[in-house]
Amino acid sequence: MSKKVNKKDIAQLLKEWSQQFNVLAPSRASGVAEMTEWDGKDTSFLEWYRNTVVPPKASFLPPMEEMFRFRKDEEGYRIEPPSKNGQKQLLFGVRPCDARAMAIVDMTFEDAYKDPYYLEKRRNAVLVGMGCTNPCESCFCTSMGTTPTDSTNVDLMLIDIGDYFLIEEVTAKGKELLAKASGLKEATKSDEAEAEKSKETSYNKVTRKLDTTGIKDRLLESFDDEEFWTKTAAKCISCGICTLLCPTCYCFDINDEMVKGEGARFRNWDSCGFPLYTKMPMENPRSEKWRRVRQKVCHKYEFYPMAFDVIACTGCGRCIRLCPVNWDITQVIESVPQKVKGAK
Amino acid sequence: MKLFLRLCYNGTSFDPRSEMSPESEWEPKLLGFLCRWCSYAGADLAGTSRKKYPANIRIIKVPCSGRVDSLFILKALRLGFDGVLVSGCHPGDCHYQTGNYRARRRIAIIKKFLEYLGVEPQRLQASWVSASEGGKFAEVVTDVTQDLKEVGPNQLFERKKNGAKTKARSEGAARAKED
Amino acid sequence: MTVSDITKRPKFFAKDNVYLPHIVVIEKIIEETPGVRTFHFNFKDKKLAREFKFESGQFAQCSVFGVGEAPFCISSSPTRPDHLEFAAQRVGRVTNALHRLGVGAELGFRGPYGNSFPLDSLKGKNLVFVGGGIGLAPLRSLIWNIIDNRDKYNKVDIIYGARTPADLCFRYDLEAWDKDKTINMVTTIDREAEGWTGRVGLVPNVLGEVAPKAKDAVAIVCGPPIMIRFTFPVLEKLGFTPAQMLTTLEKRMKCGIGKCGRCNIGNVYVCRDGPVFSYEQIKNFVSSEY
Amino acid sequence: MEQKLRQEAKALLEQKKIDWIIGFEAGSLKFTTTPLITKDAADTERLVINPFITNNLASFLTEMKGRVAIVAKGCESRSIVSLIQDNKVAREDLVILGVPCPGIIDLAKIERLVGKERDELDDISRDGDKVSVKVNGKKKDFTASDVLFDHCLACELPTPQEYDILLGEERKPSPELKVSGQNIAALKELTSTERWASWEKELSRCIRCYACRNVCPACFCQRCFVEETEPQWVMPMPRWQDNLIFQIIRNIHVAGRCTDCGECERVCPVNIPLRSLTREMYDIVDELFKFKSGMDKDALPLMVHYEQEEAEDLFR
Repeated sequence: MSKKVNKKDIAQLLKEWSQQFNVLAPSRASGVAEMTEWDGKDTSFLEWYRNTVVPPKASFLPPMEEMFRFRKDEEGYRIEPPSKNGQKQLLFGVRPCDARAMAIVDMTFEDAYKDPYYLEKRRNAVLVGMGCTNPCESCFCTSMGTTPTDSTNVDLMLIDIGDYFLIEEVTAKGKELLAKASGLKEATKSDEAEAEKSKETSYNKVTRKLDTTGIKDRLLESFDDEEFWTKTAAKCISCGICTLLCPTCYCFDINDEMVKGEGARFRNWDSCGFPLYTKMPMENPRSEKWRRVRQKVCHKYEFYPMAFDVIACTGCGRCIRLCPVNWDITQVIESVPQKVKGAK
Repeated sequence: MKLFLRLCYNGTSFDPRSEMSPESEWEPKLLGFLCRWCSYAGADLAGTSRKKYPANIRIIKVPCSGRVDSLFILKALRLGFDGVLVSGCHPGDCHYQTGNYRARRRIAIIKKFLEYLGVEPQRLQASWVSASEGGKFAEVVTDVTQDLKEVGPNQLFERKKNGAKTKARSEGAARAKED
Repeated sequence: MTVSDITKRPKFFAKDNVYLPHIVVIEKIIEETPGVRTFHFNFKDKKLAREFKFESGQFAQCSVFGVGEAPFCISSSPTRPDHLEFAAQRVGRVTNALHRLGVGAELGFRGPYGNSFPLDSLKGKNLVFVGGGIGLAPLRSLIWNIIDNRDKYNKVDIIYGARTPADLCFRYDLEAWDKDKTINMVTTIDREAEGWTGRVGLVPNVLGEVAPKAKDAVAIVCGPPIMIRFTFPVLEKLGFTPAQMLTTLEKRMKCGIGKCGRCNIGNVYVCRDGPVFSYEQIKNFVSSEY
Repeated sequence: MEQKLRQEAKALLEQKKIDWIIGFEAGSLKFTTTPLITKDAADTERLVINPFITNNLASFLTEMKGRVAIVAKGCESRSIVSLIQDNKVAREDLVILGVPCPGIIDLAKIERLVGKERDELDDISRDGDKVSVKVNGKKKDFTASDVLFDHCLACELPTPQEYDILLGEERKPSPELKVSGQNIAALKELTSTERWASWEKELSRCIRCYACRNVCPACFCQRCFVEETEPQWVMPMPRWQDNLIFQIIRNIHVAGRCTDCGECERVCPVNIPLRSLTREMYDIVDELFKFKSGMDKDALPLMVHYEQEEAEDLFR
């Protein structure tokens, strides 16, 4: 029988977990909604939290991360690999769309060459999901193969049933977490019925729809339709918001810095929206704005499906609500021409 | 200029303080951009006429005070210099006619803006020193060094570790490569 | 390019972290042209030097510590493992820093990455190498590889051109290949220059004049993108099918292993699925941005 | 006013007087508008003017070719004039459709006042100085000065000076500098180390998305100093030191060009109060050199002109 926890006992639950884990919870203390270290008592996020501005990917692929240090002494350079601190993290309140996004990004970082930094943090992390009760107007997760209460990519899933959360165990890590937790009650049949009802209402609250059938081939056919892409990219100012803050975007840049013979190599977020992204000394294949906007759309809705046959977008809506010019990916996808033409 | 650009080339930031042995009392590090027609000649004159002025200043010869870009000033503060002095010809006798007028507007804006941001005003100073004012140059450098001593070391850009303003090993501790 | 094919490539990581470079020491620097230098280097750790294996056409990320990393194709041949070479044109932040280094300086070296020239499918074929400027560097590795197993291949034509005589790279190789009777070496420069007695003309035109036979031949092209775009049609006119034309593409690369996302042409990553592609693959690319 | 705009735009396009029209159309979310850049006259039906036309359209001008008609609020027209002063745009290529602007509603302020997020509000309507917000049935009224953007409250030119067609009657400026300058005043009370520490805290959130630079009409460099690698003035990693230097230099570069349109603060995804920087620079330039950006098309740009006697007290 699944368990349930009273909303008032969440602080107690988090305190217990913070003995073992470094607990991260949504907070606005820093001035923007993001996952930060839980300060031990604040559970106000249960009221205001809809989704963070900075996605949880920032805990696994930080905006800036030191890859390794190097030191120059008499016999030349020595490289100090990063210390494996094995810092166990617990992300509390991860939304299903972000959890699914991380599963999508994992595919790239595990494919062929394993990325040690990202995967180590992912393995050392436990995700405690929280179902959405109040989806935003810009959310369209129901059209992207997930639901506001989908528990497939998290270890534990909390479904809001009035003043309790119904806890669904999903993975062994989740089970183990629950075993040690105190203050949990057995969930009754009516609780589970209530949970189903609450899942239903959340599902229907997502108003924005997007039809992505055959989008891969439509994009394939209209790839060279410069006129369409110039019109789509006309109002874009090629800033980095819709890519840096997108949970399924993982592009990064590598930079070095050296200070008096000692330095480090850093990895930091990068965006295909920036012209410098593909700039080579002799030429830049994507210097025009429409090519960059085309790359941004096609990577998620055409190239990723070609490589891992999943659309690299989970409908979290951040790129719609945070865009300075309200460039809307759902409008763009719907407006991709339906040319019925032989493949190129 | 070459040394300064070399420092910027590989993005290093350096902390001039650690150049001296820790026991000796802290000495401010001042970077001077001197216009080669007037102030640099003035500095030269100060030297030849044995005028005493503190050795804290590192001088970079620039064609005109108008050449000093806001990036130079911010990069110098970022590299760890405690103060920046920009010195050029008196308004009116600039070799390029309007160089120092433009410099005056630019430096006035930068000074006011940095003051608003929280940088101690003494960190960026500017002066008009003509080729014949050796004495004035020595006096300016002494006054500026005295100001910087009162203001203390430049901890503006140091990385804070767990609250305390400590110098991170890889971040701030570097000696200027004197080549 | 299926992922499984990639896992078969030799991996050469330090402490199971694909991003950690090994330390290499520059042994010799040859000034090819005012802007291009060839660096002979070897692993500082002798054990690594013995174990390191790569194939012609693969590249590596070489880093100048404190400045950055840049991809360079390994231009020495696997058949001569005593040292490794790459050529760098002075065009950007890392290459400028590289050109400031002297012999004995230490670099970071991460690789080998990318696929390689399909040696076994070249066996028994006539080979036509078309190189432009510093584009000869990747071809050079393959050419010396073939010369060391000369009997497995038939005719070899090398057509190499540069803007001016001073821009001709690897002159010592050009002379060596010219003396080699089994190689038809053609060197050209774009425009007339005094003191130049050899051929004059753009590489694609000279290729048209040399007109190598297309029958069971393979053309390997490498040079500035503009030259590649003009060479393919000439080869097609000579009867080469797209499958018989190979090239190595150049993109901005940071990770070299298909993670950082910037070297893509459509759904293909040049660093992981390339850099060697056949013109047939290039024609089927989703995007024409190569 | 909207009807007049649509007719004018359609007429201009059909008579081939212009190649492009830049204006606003309804956005895909509630209470938002999005820039409309189009060539064909049919789209002019979608042009709107409402209290949510937030973007500064002048930033698109530097990349447009041909003759362009542009809808311009007060701050936009000043940005256009400043671009003309810098010879980035030719006045004869432009047809400016002036919009006397009553001030734009700041949804973030309404969210703070009402406690609900913008997509949970049912309706926001404004007549004159009263703004009423309907939230699940209940109606709440606010005065304009509670909900307008800070920069709109401090607006000195609601009606464009430089226009070809004015789409409404003139509006007199009534700046409420005290209300709009609260953040800056609060900062000025702190000591210098506290102020610097507050900037350190704010800028440590920055993720270097460069939206503040790309949305700004005054930032029109081909290659920004931040993208310079030889020499590397500022490291591209989002570290608070480099983020702060980026903002300082950006503000110094746009001094005399920034018309306080407040876009940089509005678009920042991590809510950094950037207008506290740009507005202060705007005031410094006004105080030191009596220069107001984008007011007079024929005036010399700030940094090109100089006076015999000015700012002498700052020099030894």
